[in-house]
Amino acid sequence: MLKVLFFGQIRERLATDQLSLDIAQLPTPLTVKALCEYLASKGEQWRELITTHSCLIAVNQTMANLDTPINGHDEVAIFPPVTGG
Amino acid sequence: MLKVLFFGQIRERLATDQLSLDIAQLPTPLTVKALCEYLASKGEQWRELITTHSCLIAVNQTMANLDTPINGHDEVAIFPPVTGG
Amino acid sequence: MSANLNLHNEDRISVQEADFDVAFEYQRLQHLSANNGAVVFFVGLVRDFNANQLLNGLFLEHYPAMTQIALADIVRQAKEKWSLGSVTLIHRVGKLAVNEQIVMVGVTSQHRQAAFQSAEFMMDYLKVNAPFWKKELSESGDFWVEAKQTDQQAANRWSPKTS
Amino acid sequence: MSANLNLHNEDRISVQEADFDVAFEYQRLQHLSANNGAVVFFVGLVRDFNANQLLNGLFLEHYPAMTQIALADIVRQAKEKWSLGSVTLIHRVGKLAVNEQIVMVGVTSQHRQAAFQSAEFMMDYLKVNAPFWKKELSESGDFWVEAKQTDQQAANRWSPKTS
Repeated sequence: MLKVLFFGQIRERLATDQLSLDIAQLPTPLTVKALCEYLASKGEQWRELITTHSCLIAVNQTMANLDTPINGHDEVAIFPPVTGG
Repeated sequence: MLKVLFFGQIRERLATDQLSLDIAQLPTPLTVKALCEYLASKGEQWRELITTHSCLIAVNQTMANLDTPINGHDEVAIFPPVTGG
Repeated sequence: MSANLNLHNEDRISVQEADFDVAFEYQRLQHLSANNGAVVFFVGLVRDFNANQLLNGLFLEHYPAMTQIALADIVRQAKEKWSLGSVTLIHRVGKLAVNEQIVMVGVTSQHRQAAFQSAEFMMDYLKVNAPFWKKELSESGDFWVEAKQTDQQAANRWSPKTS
Repeated sequence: MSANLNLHNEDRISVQEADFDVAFEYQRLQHLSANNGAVVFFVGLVRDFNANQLLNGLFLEHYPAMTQIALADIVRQAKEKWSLGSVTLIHRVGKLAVNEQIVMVGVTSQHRQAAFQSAEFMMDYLKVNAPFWKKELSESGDFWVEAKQTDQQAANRWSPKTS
């Protein structure tokens, strides 16, 4: 299963910290952009929060871009711009 | 009396840490440049060490330049480029 | 952890709830450092106000599986850019009160400019690349901190012009 | 001391033979600093070699009547250029062994860039403007350290282009 994690304000507003998705149900070839479009279709709040210009996305704990491919057992994380330090 | 102090390698090579000079015996008007020229005339080693392009000069504990005037009771210090820190 | 992190044993990276001891971390770097005359430390503290109001403290959320990897990558990049001795990078998570320590970077080098620049680089990169999120806690409620444009600009200073 | 040094009570400038305690100095700045989230420290240590040989240590000569004035002037200039909280500047004199602490600057600010830049500025200015002279002590003799062109260049970075 594909694991999708949410952090910070996105986690809080979606009231969701994690999804498990079957890659067979998702667009092919699966990229960060395609996954975000799929998630945005889940409802108004999802569409508002999962926009590729206001989220950061990591695939397997590494910062990704829109074209980064996603495989069936990857860990994808979607989060707002970071504010540590 | 005018006090002239020497530090670091200049102090060591002149074997002199301090001179007291009577301003009446010195050129008028007295500036840093005129004092250095007077000291350089005291001998070969003095001429070699007290050159205005390889010394720093402070008048009353403040960095001076060649034109800085010197008065009878000032404290002048002549030293090599600093190397602290 | 990635195989090519290129860290020495002397480097120390930690993500922790517990406070850290700057005195201990400094002494450790000093004693590793016979050959490195310059030591630079940065410590970030919880401030007692933001633009709008007095604060009671912060809550720091992070992405545990990624945080250590992101910090190690920042240290690796610093050691590629500058000739450094040892690096220490510690970031706290969880609930922090006003004036508590949040983050520290410590670095030794033979040259003070490398020590200063690499410490500043690591803080700038951490601010935009490490998965931490701050929530400010105040009497009137808890609010997620917005990312600052100036932090992105600070990080961009270190990138080659061509990228 | 000049009348217009513009130092706050919290600033601390010292020229001393005794060692200093970075842990104490850090805690002092931290506790003065509820409002200033950034603390930067630089410490300079005696290295164990120079370009040519192993060293036994250093001797630091200074111009006592001028040293404190020169350091206070450097702190004053830093506080004019940047918005800073408190500044600590300590420089040792006399005989120092390898790995001993020579100098430290500590600064607090609301902004990390101001803290980093002002600490680096103070070290750069101190290197070319404060009346200290280092003599390196080695088995083959004692040698005055030559001033470095790179230190003058580092200090010049901070001057307005017109000067």
